[in-house]
Amino acid sequence: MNDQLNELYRDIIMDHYRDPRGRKKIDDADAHSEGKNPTCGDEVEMDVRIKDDIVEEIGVHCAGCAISVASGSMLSEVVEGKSIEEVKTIAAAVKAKLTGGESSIDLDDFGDLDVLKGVQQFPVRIKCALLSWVTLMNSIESWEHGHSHPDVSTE
Amino acid sequence: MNDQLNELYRDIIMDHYRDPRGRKKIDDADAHSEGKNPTCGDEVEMDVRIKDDIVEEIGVHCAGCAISVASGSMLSEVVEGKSIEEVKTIAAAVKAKLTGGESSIDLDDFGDLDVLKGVQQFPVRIKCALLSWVTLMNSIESWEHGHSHPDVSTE
Amino acid sequence: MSFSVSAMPETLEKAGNITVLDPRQIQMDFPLLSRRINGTHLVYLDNAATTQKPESVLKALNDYYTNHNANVHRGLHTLADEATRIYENTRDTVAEFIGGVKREEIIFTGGATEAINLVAYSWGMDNLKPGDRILLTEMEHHANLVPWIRIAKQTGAELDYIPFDDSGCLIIDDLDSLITDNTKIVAVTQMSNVFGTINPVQEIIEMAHQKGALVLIDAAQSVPHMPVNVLELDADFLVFSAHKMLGPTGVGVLYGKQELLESMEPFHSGGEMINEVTWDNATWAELPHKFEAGTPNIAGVAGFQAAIEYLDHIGMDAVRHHEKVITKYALDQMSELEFINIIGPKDVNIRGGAISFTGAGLLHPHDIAQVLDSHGIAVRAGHHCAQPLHRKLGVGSSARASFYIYNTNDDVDAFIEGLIAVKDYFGV
Amino acid sequence: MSFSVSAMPETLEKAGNITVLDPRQIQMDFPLLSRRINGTHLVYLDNAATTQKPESVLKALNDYYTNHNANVHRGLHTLADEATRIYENTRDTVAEFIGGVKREEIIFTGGATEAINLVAYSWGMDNLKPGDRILLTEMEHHANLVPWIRIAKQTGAELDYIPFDDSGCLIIDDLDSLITDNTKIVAVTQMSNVFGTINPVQEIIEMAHQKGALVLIDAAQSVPHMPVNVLELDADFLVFSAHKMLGPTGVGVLYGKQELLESMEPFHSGGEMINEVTWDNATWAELPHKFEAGTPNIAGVAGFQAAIEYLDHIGMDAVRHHEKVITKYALDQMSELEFINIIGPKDVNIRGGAISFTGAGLLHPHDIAQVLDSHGIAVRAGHHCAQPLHRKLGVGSSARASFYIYNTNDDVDAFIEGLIAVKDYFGV
Ligand SMILES: Cc1ncc(COP(=O)(O)O)c(C=O)c1O
Ligand SMILES: Cc1ncc(COP(=O)(O)O)c(C=O)c1O
Repeated sequence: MNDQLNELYRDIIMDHYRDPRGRKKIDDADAHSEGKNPTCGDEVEMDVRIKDDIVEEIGVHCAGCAISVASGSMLSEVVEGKSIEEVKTIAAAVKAKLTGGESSIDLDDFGDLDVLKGVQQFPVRIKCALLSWVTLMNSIESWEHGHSHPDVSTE
Repeated sequence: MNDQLNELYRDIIMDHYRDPRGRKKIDDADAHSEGKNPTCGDEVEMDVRIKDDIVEEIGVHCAGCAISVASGSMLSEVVEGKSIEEVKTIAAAVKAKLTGGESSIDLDDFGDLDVLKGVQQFPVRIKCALLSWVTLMNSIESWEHGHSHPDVSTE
Repeated sequence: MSFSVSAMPETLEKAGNITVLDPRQIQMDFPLLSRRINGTHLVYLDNAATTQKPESVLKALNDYYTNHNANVHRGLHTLADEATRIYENTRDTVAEFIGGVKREEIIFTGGATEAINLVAYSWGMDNLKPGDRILLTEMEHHANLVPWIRIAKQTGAELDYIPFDDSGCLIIDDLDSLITDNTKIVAVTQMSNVFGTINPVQEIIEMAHQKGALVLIDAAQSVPHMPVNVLELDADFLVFSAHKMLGPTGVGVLYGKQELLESMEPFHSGGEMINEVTWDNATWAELPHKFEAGTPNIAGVAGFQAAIEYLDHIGMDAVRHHEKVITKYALDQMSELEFINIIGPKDVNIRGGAISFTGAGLLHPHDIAQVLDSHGIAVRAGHHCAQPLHRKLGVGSSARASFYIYNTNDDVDAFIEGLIAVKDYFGV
Repeated sequence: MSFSVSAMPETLEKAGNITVLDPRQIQMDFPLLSRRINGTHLVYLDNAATTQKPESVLKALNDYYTNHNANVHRGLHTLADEATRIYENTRDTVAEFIGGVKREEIIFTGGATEAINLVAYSWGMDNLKPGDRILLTEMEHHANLVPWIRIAKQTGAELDYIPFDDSGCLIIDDLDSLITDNTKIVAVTQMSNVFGTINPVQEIIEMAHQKGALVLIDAAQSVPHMPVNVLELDADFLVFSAHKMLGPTGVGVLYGKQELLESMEPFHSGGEMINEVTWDNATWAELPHKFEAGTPNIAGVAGFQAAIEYLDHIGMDAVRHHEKVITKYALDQMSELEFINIIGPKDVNIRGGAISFTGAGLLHPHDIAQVLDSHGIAVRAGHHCAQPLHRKLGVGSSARASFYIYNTNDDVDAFIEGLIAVKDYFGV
């Protein structure tokens, strides 16, 4: 088993994969969205309750590979209680971390998110790690526009 | 100058090219046909007078390369006075000689035609040598069907 | 004149009536197979996606560019003549390889995909109208699906599908009713790139012809792996790709019956495929040139010649036999692993060497392929360009191992060990 | 990770401000150029048809097949990842080479011909209607003529032509009236493959845009021979072929402005170009994949990378400069031969290195090319896929000598001597 692989499948990732957080149904959600990656068939459903521009609660149901499930699980841990602005900044930082771009914040400060950097070496897997984040961004965007059921695709 | 080339441009060919035979207009032609090879722009016009199944007279006007002009010139020398059946046999023999097929007669017995065998080594030029013959065959065929102005193409 | 002489391996043994090939000998002809991946030696099991190339194919490519390169047709100079002969010679070789069809019936394209697009467009646009039906199967590759979906939309024709059963075999009991009087064409894969199933195309063709429908065979997976005789099949169209049968990328073949190809309008247009062009009109060249617009992939076609010679030397019966043996060896062992589910039939008499599977519980195909790669084992994961098939199975994707002439039982053993390591890694 | 490292020749000298290349040095990188033809050494003057390939391109092809061969995209294993990087890396290189366009705007096709067919079909079918006009020039290659003739017939649009004058230059004084309000697209070659003329595409594009028409540039002859900056030109579409610029056969490029490509339906369909497929519908992948159906010519694209690197190392200014010099040298001497007629402009500032000519009296282009070949000199004879042009000139065909970076003044001298030998042979 080589090191790069262990960078991808870090213990934290495997832990989130085996025991995904935030897998709850939210009855009074303000936004619901579904995302999928047609290439690998991974799918995520997301419910978000937002109040006063704060993500109060989020439910993430992800069916997919270790990376996409773990990413969604970490997302649920991090975004609850954050403002819409903060969430956007974090999502942008995750994207930057994965694709090698610049970001304004340090992911170390946000739960386990920094471990996603291991994915960078595996271009095909970047989409897996991004799926939940893209879906969340779409969710928020359509919430901002007053819609609440967008479908997205990372393909 | 290599030998193969001299086989292609035999003196007899060059003689026919410089001084094409049968370049006449036939006023009471029974069949007229035009042929062309769009690739090189070579064109031939042909008038044939036929009586009692005998090619009594033929006029061949060929604008083209040495091979196509010489082939048309030799054609005019050989077919006059021959029966339609004989002409067909000769045309088939010329085609066989050019494309390496079998034929029932020996071209040596028909004027200068045998020199066309030098063309066999130059696949791109076979069409040049065939142009007049294909046009003549079309001429005869449509004469047999009662038409008289077919246009053909060797391309 | 002699071109690209490809060094042929001495690798065949006769065992009774069956010619047996020696994959270990064959491996030595494939330079890439000695590559190391992630610190270990490569086990290449992604042959349904593309195969590796023998030295003789690389030599043929190199020989073409080093000694004969020129544009084909219409060139009077020596190189152009040689390039044309090489190119046209491969056409004869292909015609012979698939059963001795006419050279005019062999059209070179950029791949199987382009060949199907050609038929869907050139035949479809003039022969399909509202009310007509196109019959496909539920296991088609997108290449034999999307062009028909599009042409159906454009012409108003409708699509029907031959379903598959739980084991990944076509259900043809109802074929008689699936092929209606309005069915104009049946497009079916001879070997599924997911299930590995070899479909009963002979029966399908017979029944379709009885009903007056044409049949296109997607032979992208079959021609590389088993003897295919187009004349015996009586297929109307048949397509495949060179890169899946030891040949270069960028070369495909469309076989079409002469009278059909003659009746069709061209697909691409441009140089080489015309007879005469004026300011507002164009007439078409004779077959096969009518369908080959522009400068073709001459070098690729030159390399394809060497690929077919290599396969011919081994013999397609031996290729098929080897794959049956190795596939059985793999299936038997995979069936013992309780943490994977094989999709597709288990009987090697009705299947080729592409084995798709899913993992139990937390074992996702992407993760399986990823971890196998760290062991130097190359398999594919995803929908293998067959989304509707996977949707029907209720899975988003699958992993696939697929064999070819150079794969050994050792490769299978490594693969099985790899799968066990994956299981352990994920602690399933 | 480093792939195909191509050995770059040290061949450039600076002469004042102009970089001068040394064709004799360059020749040494081209294995085929040392071939002997008919007992003498080859003088290859058929570069407008296709060019020879440097060692570095052959190495890149070989390296690809020997070390990295796999199907691209969606593959999780190491080889698939490497093949994808190589393939996509060339896309970046091409985007940079033609002026720094976006990678999404570069579509790989099988050649320039396919690229034009793609635009004529995918853009044309949805954007042309009866009454619309397509403006071409009288000097287009069939590749930029026949697809438009066909799409005009299919959509009811009509064709107009920018005429050329006696010297083979476009007459653009009346361009303003030729581009009408109904003109939807102007398709024009940047460099004529017969006359060698470099057309004022910049002016044409400006005027077309003023009138709201799009412009497709056929750059099959220009991109290989001179610096071309798509952004400066503001071309809407631009196409060319790898094989005419040191690259492999079977690879072409379509550049298209992103918003145009996004608005267009795909051309070919199948694997790799979809987003989602159901039994009766399909949605398309993002650019550039939307237009690249099926397995592409991966090896060809890998080789193309090395070809562009080779040209980049020399510098396109140096390429252009060399061709001006050698073309002038050839034109000067050819003008002295009273038995040939040059067709096309004589001023090397407005022309490239393709020189077409006819023979006086009994000297037919076919015979000229045939006899030159016996001297080892490769020129082309025929209509060069431009029948209407030749018809307007009143000749059936012409002979053509065309130069590239490895041609020397010695080659020109051999060619001139060859022409004199032809004259003597035919006793003109
Ligand atoms: C069954 C089947 N059909 C068609 C294709 C398409 O072949 P290509 O991508 O070479 O055009 C493939 C290859 O992926 C295949 O497996
Ligand atoms: C001006 C021009 N356009 C288009 C083409 C077509 O290129 P290809 O045959 O590589 O598709 C050519 C090459 O012959 C050409 O010279």
